[in-house]
Amino acid sequence: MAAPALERPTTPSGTQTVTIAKALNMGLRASLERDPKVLIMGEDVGKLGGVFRITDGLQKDFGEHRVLDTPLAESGIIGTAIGLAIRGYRPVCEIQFDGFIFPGFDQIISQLAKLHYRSQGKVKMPIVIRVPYGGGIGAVEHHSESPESLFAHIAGLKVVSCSNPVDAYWMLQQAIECDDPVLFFEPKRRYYEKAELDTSIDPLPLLSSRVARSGSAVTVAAYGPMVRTCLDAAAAASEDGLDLEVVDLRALSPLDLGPVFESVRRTGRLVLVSEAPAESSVTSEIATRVQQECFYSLEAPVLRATGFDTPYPPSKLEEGFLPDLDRVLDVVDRSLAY
Amino acid sequence: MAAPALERPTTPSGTQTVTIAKALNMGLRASLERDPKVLIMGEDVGKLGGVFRITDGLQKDFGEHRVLDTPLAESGIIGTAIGLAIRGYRPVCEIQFDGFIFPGFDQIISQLAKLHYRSQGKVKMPIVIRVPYGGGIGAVEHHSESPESLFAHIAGLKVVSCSNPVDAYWMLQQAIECDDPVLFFEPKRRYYEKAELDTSIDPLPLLSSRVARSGSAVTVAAYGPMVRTCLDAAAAASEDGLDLEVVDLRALSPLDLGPVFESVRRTGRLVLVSEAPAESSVTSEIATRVQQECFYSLEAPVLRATGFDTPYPPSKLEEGFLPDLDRVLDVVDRSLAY
Amino acid sequence: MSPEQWTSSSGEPPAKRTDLPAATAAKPTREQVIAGLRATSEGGADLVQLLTPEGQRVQHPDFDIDISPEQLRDLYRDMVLVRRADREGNALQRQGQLGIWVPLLGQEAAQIGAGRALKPQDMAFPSYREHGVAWARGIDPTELLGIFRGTDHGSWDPTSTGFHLYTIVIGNQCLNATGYAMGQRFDGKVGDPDGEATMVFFGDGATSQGDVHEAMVWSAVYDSPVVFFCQNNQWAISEPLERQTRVPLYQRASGYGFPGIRVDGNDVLASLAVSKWALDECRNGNGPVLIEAFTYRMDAHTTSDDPTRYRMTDEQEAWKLKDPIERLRVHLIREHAADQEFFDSVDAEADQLAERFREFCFTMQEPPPERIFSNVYAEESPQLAAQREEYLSYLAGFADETVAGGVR
Amino acid sequence: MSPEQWTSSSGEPPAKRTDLPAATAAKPTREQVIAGLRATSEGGADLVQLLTPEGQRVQHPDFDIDISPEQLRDLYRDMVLVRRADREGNALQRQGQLGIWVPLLGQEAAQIGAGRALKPQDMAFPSYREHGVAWARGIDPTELLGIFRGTDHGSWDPTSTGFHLYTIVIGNQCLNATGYAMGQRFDGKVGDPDGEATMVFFGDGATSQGDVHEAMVWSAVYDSPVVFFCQNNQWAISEPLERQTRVPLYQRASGYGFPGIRVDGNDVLASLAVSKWALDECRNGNGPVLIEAFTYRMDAHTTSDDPTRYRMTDEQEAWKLKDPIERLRVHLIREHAADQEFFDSVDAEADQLAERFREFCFTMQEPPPERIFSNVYAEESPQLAAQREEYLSYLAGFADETVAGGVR
Ligand SMILES: Cc1ncc(C[n+]2csc(CCOP(=O)(O)OP(=O)(O)O)c2C)c(N)n1
Ligand SMILES: Cc1ncc(C[n+]2csc(CCOP(=O)(O)OP(=O)(O)O)c2C)c(N)n1
Ligand SMILES: [Mg+2]
Ligand SMILES: [Mg+2]
Repeated sequence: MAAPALERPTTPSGTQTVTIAKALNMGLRASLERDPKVLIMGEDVGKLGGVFRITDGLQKDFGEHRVLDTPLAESGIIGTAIGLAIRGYRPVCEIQFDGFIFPGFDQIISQLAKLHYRSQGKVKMPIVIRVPYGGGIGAVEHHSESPESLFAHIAGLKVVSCSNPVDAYWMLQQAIECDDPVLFFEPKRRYYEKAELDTSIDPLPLLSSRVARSGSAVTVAAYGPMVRTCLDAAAAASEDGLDLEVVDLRALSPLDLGPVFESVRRTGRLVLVSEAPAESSVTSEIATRVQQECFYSLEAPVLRATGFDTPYPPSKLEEGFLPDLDRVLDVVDRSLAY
Repeated sequence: MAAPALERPTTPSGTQTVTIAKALNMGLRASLERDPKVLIMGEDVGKLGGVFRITDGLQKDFGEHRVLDTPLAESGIIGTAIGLAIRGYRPVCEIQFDGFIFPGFDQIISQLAKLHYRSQGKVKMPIVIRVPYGGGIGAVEHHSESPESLFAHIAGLKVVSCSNPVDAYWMLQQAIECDDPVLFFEPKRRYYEKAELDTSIDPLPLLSSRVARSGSAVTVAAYGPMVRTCLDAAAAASEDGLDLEVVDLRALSPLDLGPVFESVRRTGRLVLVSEAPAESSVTSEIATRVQQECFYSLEAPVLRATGFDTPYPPSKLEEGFLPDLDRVLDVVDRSLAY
Repeated sequence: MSPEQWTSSSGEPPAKRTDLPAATAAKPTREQVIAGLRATSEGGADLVQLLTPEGQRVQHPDFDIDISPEQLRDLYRDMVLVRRADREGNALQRQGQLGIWVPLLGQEAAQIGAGRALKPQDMAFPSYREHGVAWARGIDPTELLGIFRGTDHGSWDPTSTGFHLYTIVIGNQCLNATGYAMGQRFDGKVGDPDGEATMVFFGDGATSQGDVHEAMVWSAVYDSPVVFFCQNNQWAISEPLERQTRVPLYQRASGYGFPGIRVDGNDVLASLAVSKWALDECRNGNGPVLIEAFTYRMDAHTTSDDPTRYRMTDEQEAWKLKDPIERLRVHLIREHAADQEFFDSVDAEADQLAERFREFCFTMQEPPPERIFSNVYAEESPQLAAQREEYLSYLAGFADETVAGGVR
Repeated sequence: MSPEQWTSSSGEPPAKRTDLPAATAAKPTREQVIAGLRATSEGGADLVQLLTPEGQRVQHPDFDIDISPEQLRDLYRDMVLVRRADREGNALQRQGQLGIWVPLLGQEAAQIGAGRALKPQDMAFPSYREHGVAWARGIDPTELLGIFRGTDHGSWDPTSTGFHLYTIVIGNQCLNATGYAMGQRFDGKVGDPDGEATMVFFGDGATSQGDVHEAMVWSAVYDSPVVFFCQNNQWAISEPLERQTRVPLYQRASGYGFPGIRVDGNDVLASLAVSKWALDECRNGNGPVLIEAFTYRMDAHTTSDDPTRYRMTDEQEAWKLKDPIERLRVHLIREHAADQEFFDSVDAEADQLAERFREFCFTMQEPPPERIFSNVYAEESPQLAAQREEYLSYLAGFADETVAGGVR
């Protein structure tokens, strides 16, 4: 799977320190510049620049006809984006918060995911749905959900999540260039974490996972906001002399499990980490595939550290609900105990 | 977990041969008689008796105020049912076909699943959503979907599926008596399969799985329409001298995996069967839990025979898409090959 | 608890308070609602009609149309051919050749009028019953067969035909059409008489769906050149119109701030005239517009449906007198615009179409199994490629098998 | 491609065709739409007002109200206390005591008018900004704190208070309210002046959501006793009203066949009068009714919002002149219905409330960790019980630990 050939953006190149939020903004800007068919649509994405300011300045620079403040209706956002895509546009929809994607669910499942299939390839759906997701920000209800597994279950959708500024910048542009619908999950609690972004280095393909930290004792795989947590856990463990390998999954559907299989064949142990509840989820799928592919390599069952099978709790309780460094290491210990 | 004490219905008792469709109709009738707060709502459920005639005769006998033909809007059906439940009613909603539950998804996820939790138990949601689901009936698009995994992932919902007339009759009444929201998946392609129903025998608890056929070689677990397929496969296999154990899962969330664990500890092998695509699904969850709980008993990885990770195909292709006796046995063979 | 407690006000209606604004008088009784919606099968005072059920041409102060005898004959031909294909579809289903058929019987005038008002540059988004619109867009009826036989989901190219695929999930297409129309506007194709427009088709039942509302909100806010063409055929499967609304559907438009017009959907001239006008309004940048075509579903909802369970045949009989084809036929005769030879030639053409349609159906190829996996994505995933290969080699295993009648 | 191509018609508007019905004239320009919706910050000719911004009592031909000086003073007190709690909420957020606060500033009259029109037997379904309605339903402001501090999702009992939990997903509550109101009707509680009614609160932005439409369709079809109370505070976060509609929102009702009324939302008397009338209509079986309360969000959308990015302060200044509390205060003085002592006592009461409110916030208990697992189901699952036990014993492990500062 080759990385799509993205023209180099005309906007800032070279190395700079940016946040995930800024990298997403830069990625959107580069896409708007590269292709006049790219549109941004959503609630408050215009003058306000989105509630997280990811679209900051874009309406001012590209105009109201490229960056659209839409009526307050998510089915409307997705449903009209589909029509615009049929017309040849490449809409990038912002869903304000994870919990508000559900009014648009029907258009996503019934039309967006299926149109390419049912038209036998005659109708393409190059639509990106950006979803700031996950908890840890002390928010009220419906603002901390992790619904990615629902979309991973649906054929015809591609589901990805970035965990750092470099991926944020590249994966978003790649998603926009992709001719398939992409659900793009952004770890909102990490929006303001920084890293070096060198726009001159070739990106990985969109639908690929990568080893974020090499190690030999236990494989830990995560995505989005939990990658940072796992890297922190690995750093802490290494002080105890325990060498964890961390895989950043990046693609949640279709999954790219090659690096996970390869890692598990070396370590014999896998711990999966997600904010989302475990039940019938992406982590269930990975565990299932790993026990199939690495049956003879596993020295312990695949274990998970995830949100509990409850609704997202009031925010004063979220620290307990969300896996943290300690819970990850606790499950690592349990894996090692086999 | 005790079976809720259902009063014996005043309608037909004793043993009779009925179809699943008839058993559901009898179950609804018994519930309407038992509790004046039970309402039936949906599109065409009144005079027509539903497109599958599951509600046949009920409006005539219980009146328009108990069996409501609703406007054509699924969010409306679920959303008003929630209001009626707050008012003390126990609505039983019919979704006409699996593919049409998505316009109601937001109300299910955002309100129905969460109200008991967010009100700290002050607001109960005794709502049943009946969904005729699955393929094999030669239907057009959106009429053959298996969306159960989406609901199994959501905390606060209970998800069950019946596979035979006896369960259809009892599980539906138990679901209606349950104070939690229940997604009730009905295997529409099996609606007209018959069995003996003895209404005087005590039912199993709603949220329990059961061994449908004892065996020793490989455990095969399925639910809904695939139970029949697996039983047929087991019968065929036994002619070849292969003794399969078949578990009817019945409860998809929360799962009741005790009987599966127990079985796998004996057979060392598990094959999971569903019409639904495998990715991030209920079968993924079961495989994950089984490899955890039965790690040292498994002689082969947990394998699956499921619909492919594609949209549901045009019906002339559904025979290939849906697992059948041959595909189940093929996967059983692969399990035995380990 | 008696049904009256909620189906109509209990007992005497409360005395009308005279100190209240007239507009907010006590709600109508259920009977009044039904009467207002349907009992006048004429569609009420606001109905736009150019051809009476007796085939008489009448004038309308706002909507009229200049039309040549030749055009009239073409419209007649369209309707006869479309009806014939429809009847063959029904018959093929009865013969087990199709899994299901969705009849348009009775709605020919609404659909042909609307379809013929469309220009090549326009786009149409159908629901699932728009065989007449498909015809007008140049899609051969045989291209519909795959959907109902289960070989595909529609074989035409939506882009080149200007006719989107059928949409079954009620209401979805209204938003898709609105987005497409937004694109027409963004492309600068709106604002002059040669501009582009979009027309979207949906039923009376569909008007209850949230998506249809959102489409109306969006199209009003973005001045989208979209004509909402609602075929009110009085029934949503078994549910009569009063399960969806208290007031005639065209009135919905006033709540969104754009025009709503009720047209006689069994009058092909009126349907054509109003559709043309509405599309031109959209071209000129004055969209959106809502059209309610007041018509009747003369057959079952689909071949799986049994309408005798929920409606009276006398209703159907009354509507037969308003048959869209018959009224144009009478008109053509009355105006000496067509002779017997013409009618015979159309019938002969219908016979040919029917034969070709049936023949096509009988010889349709089954799709190959690998099609299950085709076009899930524009850029295929390795996971799916692997599933396909595995499945095909599994199938190949059967071909190799020599044991006959065995389970495996 | 210029923005004009879609935000307004390009160049000159097309010459108006004189042969077209008047109702379907060329669409208004964007400027005309905005003017019609907002430029008259008076709300337009149809606005129901009983108290001018200058505190002068005016008569309305259809809606009026008899009210005693004492009741007037009570309404004043309500508004002052509610505003004070609201301001304290804002301050507590700034001090880090709350995660977020959703201010009602400016909407006191709309909410107190509506809330005081409700009778004990009625039910109200709020959105998330209805602190004033909560107050009128007897819910102590401290009960709101848990939501914004993150300890719970609202601690009151919806059933006994007749006030449902706050609903954040825009529009959802409108359907829930409609269902509840259907239940009131099914229970035989509708049809006489002492009957029951339901009122549901939502914003101008919410009107675009499909759920709100479906609620209006359903309530019309089922004659549900529900008052749709839309607070049009001119903004949906950063989006002005013209992103949601072309026409005033109260006009939506006409498309559904029930009354829609625009009331001055900064006039507590008008809000009370119109709400009472609408609720009585519902009680009597003449529901539903839509009320658009024309008001203004004087503060940010929430404490996380920065309105300087999208709106001008002069707009806010203009609305200050219509302050709901100030106009009633002036009226009370003008009518000699209250003296300084009264105003002082209300202020003192507000100070006490503020102190109690703050005190309560400072001493709020954190919920225990097991609460994560409580009440997921009415009948708990063994799976969840196991997760809870496992988690609690995991936590207990930390308590046992003696190593300080270690990772584990
Ligand atoms: C979202 C959704 N719900 C339910 C259905 C099942 N269904 C198919 S057609 C139909 C009735 C549609 O009535 P109407 O909109 O009046 O169109 P008509 O069939 O009369 O042309 C229903 C309920 C569906 N296709 N989609
Ligand atoms: C379905 C959904 N989409 C988006 C949001 C995010 N959101 C919260 S409030 C709001 C604006 C609501 O505006 P309006 O309805 O006018 O009410 P107001 O806040 O002005 O009272 C938005 C977009 C949400 N809560 N729910
Ligand atoms: Mg219809
Ligand atoms: Mg607002």
